[in-house]
Amino acid sequence: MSALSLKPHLYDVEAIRQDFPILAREVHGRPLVYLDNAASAQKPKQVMNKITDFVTTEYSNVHRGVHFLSAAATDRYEAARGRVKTFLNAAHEDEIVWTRGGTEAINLVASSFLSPRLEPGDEIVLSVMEHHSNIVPWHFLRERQGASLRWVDVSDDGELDPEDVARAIGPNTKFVAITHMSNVLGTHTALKEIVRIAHERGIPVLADGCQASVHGKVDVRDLDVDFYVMTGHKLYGPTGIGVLYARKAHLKAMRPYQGGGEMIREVTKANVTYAEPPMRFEAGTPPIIEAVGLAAALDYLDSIGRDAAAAHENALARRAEAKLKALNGVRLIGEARDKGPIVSFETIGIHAHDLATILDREGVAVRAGHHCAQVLMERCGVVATARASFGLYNTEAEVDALVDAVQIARKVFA
Amino acid sequence: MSALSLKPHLYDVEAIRQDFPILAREVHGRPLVYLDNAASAQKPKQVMNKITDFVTTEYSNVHRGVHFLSAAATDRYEAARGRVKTFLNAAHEDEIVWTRGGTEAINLVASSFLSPRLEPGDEIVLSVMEHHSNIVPWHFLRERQGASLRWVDVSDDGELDPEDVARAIGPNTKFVAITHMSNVLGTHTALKEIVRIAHERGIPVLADGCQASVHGKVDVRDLDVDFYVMTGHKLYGPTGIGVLYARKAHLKAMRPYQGGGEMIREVTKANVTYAEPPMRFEAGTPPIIEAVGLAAALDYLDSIGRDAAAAHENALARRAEAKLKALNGVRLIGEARDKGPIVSFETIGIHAHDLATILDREGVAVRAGHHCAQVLMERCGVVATARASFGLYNTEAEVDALVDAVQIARKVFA
Amino acid sequence: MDAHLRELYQEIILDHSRHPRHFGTLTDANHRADGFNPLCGDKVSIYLKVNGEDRIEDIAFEGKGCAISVASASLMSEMLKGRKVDEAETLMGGFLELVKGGEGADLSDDDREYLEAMAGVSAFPMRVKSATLAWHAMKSALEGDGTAKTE
Amino acid sequence: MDAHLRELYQEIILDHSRHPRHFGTLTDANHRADGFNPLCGDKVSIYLKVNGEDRIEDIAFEGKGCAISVASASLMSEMLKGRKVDEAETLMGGFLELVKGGEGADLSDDDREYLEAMAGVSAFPMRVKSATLAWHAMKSALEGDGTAKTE
Ligand SMILES: Cc1ncc(COP(=O)(O)O)c(C=O)c1O
Ligand SMILES: Cc1ncc(COP(=O)(O)O)c(C=O)c1O
Repeated sequence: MSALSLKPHLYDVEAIRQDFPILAREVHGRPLVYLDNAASAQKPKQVMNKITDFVTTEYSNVHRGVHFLSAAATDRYEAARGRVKTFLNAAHEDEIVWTRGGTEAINLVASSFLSPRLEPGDEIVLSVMEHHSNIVPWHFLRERQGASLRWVDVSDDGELDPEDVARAIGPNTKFVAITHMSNVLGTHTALKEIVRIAHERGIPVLADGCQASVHGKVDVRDLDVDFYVMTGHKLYGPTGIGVLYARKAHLKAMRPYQGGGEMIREVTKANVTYAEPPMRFEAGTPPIIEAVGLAAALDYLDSIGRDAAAAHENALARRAEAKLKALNGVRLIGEARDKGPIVSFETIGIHAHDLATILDREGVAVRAGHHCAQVLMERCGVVATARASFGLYNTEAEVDALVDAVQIARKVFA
Repeated sequence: MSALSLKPHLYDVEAIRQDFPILAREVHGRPLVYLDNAASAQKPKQVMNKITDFVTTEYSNVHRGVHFLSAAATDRYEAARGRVKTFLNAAHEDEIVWTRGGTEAINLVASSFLSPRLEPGDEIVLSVMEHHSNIVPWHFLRERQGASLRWVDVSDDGELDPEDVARAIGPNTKFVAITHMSNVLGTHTALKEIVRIAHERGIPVLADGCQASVHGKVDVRDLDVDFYVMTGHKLYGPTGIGVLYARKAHLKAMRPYQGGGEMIREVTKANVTYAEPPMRFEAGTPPIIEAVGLAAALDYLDSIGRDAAAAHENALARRAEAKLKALNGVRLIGEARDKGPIVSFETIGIHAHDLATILDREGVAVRAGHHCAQVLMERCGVVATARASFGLYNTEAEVDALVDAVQIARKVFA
Repeated sequence: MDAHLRELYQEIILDHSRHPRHFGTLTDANHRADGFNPLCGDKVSIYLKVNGEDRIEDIAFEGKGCAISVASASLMSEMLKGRKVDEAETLMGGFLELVKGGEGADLSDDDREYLEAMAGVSAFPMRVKSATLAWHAMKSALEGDGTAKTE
Repeated sequence: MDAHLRELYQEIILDHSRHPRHFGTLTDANHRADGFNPLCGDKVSIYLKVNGEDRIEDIAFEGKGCAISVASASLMSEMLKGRKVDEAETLMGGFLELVKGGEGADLSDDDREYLEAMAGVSAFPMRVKSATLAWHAMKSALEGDGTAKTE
């Protein structure tokens, strides 16, 4: 037990790190400093233990079975849905649809909600800082149905003005798709205000919460958002699972997404009728083990405290920013006032890939590239950035290791 | 060590059972007799250990990263693809597309291959014994694009005559979708012959291998099939993952399925270009952990021996059939000559759900219902059947427990 | 055979499932609804003749299903025949409570005793839907506006 | 700093990346191709002037990328200028071998020595694509039919 654990107000990061065995490993002979959390988070023992326990004692396919294991697995699986409902403060469990990830959730909305409502020339409003997963599904509707995309710019600091969303919405606007937090700039958007503006004009809003949901509480009812998207693997949970929250009325009005078992009411040679939501959108065997694992991850996150974790992560990010800025020739990309624990930067004269390679040799894992945000790269006039992103298990010492490694890179390229 | 392990030729089922901790559990005070393998298989320790090991030492997001863990995870993930390629004897790794399950794989083909090629009135040939996952995606094309479905009947024994496929194919036929093994009747179809017949007429064939791939070797090149589908959780692997095998030429000609990260080449405000297969069809973060787990499951299956396992399972199924038939008032549903380890039956005067409930109290887990095959239920003139399906860990004693439990049910309803 | 099972498949249930009361259709029904359980394929159709005083004058059902669902429909038909519509709704509430393991406190002693034959289902959560299928259909039939669902 | 890294970012690589040779375009190019690495966004364009005797008379490249990809393009341009097309293909084969940890047995001693500056990449599998980008573009340029990709 570390001394810190005697002080209950303090965030005991050393104790937390014990939950993540991978953090104890070395890379190239150096202690691993994992700062690639925005790409994917590591998994605590609690999640892996819950998964193994489930598989070892209660696993079966769900829903259709009469037998004991099927009932037990169905209970665990549906309880996981209830867990997500609570996590997002949704009104009903059947507003929670399981998907295979954040990307599928957005595609589902594009295809089952928007596509059937769309006429050529209709417009979709989105921001230049969206992740490809919140761009390409809308490009599909442009390619296939003649929709047009209206882009909301961000300021040089990376801020998104809700009034710019208001200005982008015109008479042909049918949908707004906007991130709740940029995976490159770290910007938190004023989602509640954006939703208010869009709803005043009668336009539904999808929020990409793949990053925001990891760093602080989300209340979909308070936000009043129509669709909210999360992805399991960034939430310290398994890969292969994501979440679409959607208002009941929308789900009821949406056509099925994939066809298969579970999502039907009755199938004949001539015809097919469909189940009620959420099952209508969950064709085939769902990610049963992953749902149980994700529920354990949400339990874990809440046991740490989402606000406490976010405060810790943000403090690390602000420290990193201050130290990086103090170096000559480092430029931060994204300096919004309301910013999460994501720090993108450019090192003048060193390409992000070279930087990341040198950092890696020091044990420091950062991401380098376009971060699936080429439209934003274009806007910022860069090809690639280096990105350090913080999770609930990172430490001040790791921030310092990052900064030291950047200095080593600068020496290599001096 | 059991005495059996001294005789290397024998299939050491007791040793195998040690790999599946759940099989040692009790249900309602009785030893679990798990005969619901066609719905989903239990997972061996080897798979769970590999998953935990991967998460504990090498986990990260894949593909886009420069750092050590990202490289390690990418290697493991792509090696899993190679493992599937070998499992199916495909020619190239990039003919293997990861999906979230068998259902998604079929939807992908319906949507990205067939849909863009389809004119109203075009026909899709399928059999009456397809699973809903190989029916509903084609019903979508009927509903949305005016395709029509042509149904190939089966004989009263549950056999499918390839000549009937030939007869169903007409000048407007664009596609054949057929199971490689029925999940209700256990029938193995003469897939190679069906493919030959279809190809003679220039028609591509999708085979639903969700069941067949679990019970014996599959060689997609020998079968000469265009598309082949598997699902991870039935193969003793994780949920949340499936496989689409497709010929390279088809994949190259197919449009993207979901939009998002990884599947693009370049995204701008005005336009988007797409990556080469298989990545074109793998939008977003893929099922990384599940792929590693599935590869471990395939290793496990091959370590037992696919043919040895199938022989063992089939022997159990034939024993069950003989014993059930010997009881008065039990009717087998599905008596094809070439049949796998799936035994559907009806107990005269006892509805399948009542039977399954009573069996469950005896510890015996069977499935009761329409098995996502309502068209087949209609054809067989039943609402539901009971289904016992065998896996590589089942035993003769378990067959006898099933038969004893059926007799108890008959006493309840006497 | 264990006690739960004996309670579930008690003689009265088996009897109703083998010899369902009011099985068939009503030619002069003025309310009708179909129930369907997509998970197991069970089906039931309910026919009601409700008179001007909101009393269920006659009732019939037909369908295919397991012993639990047929017995439940048969028991229901016996209970509801001759009752007022609002009584039927109270009975349904009490029934739903019982099959989920509750007390059915709103039921009269006689009704509770009668319905208790079905209470064994509460130990079988996966079978509760079988037991409730006919009752839900009855509710739809009563709530129908008397035109769309009337024959 | 570890030995692998020192080998990767050795002086000659850094020098080529800072002062790439033949950087720019060729107005009289008759072969041209673009290379793009969608994973990192690196881009390169290759311009070649191939004369009637199949000799690469002139070469230029431009683009954006990391030190490895720029240095690799620059080294390539130095090597290929004045070579015959079939020699260029042999060099490419040898280069690909070297960066994947092979011997480059088909290379002449001089060529191998020259290209060995890039061999450090072999310890960095995630960076091999950076090193090969320009070479693949060069290959496309040479294989182009001289019309579609010609300016
Ligand atoms: C902001 C944002 N949206 C969407 C996604 C897509 O999530 P996934 O790749 O898990 O589908 C990501 C992460 O990759 C993201 O950062
Ligand atoms: C024959 C057959 N096809 C397709 C499927 C669908 O597989 P999944 O539910 O894993 O998507 C199944 C199993 O449910 C099946 O048995």
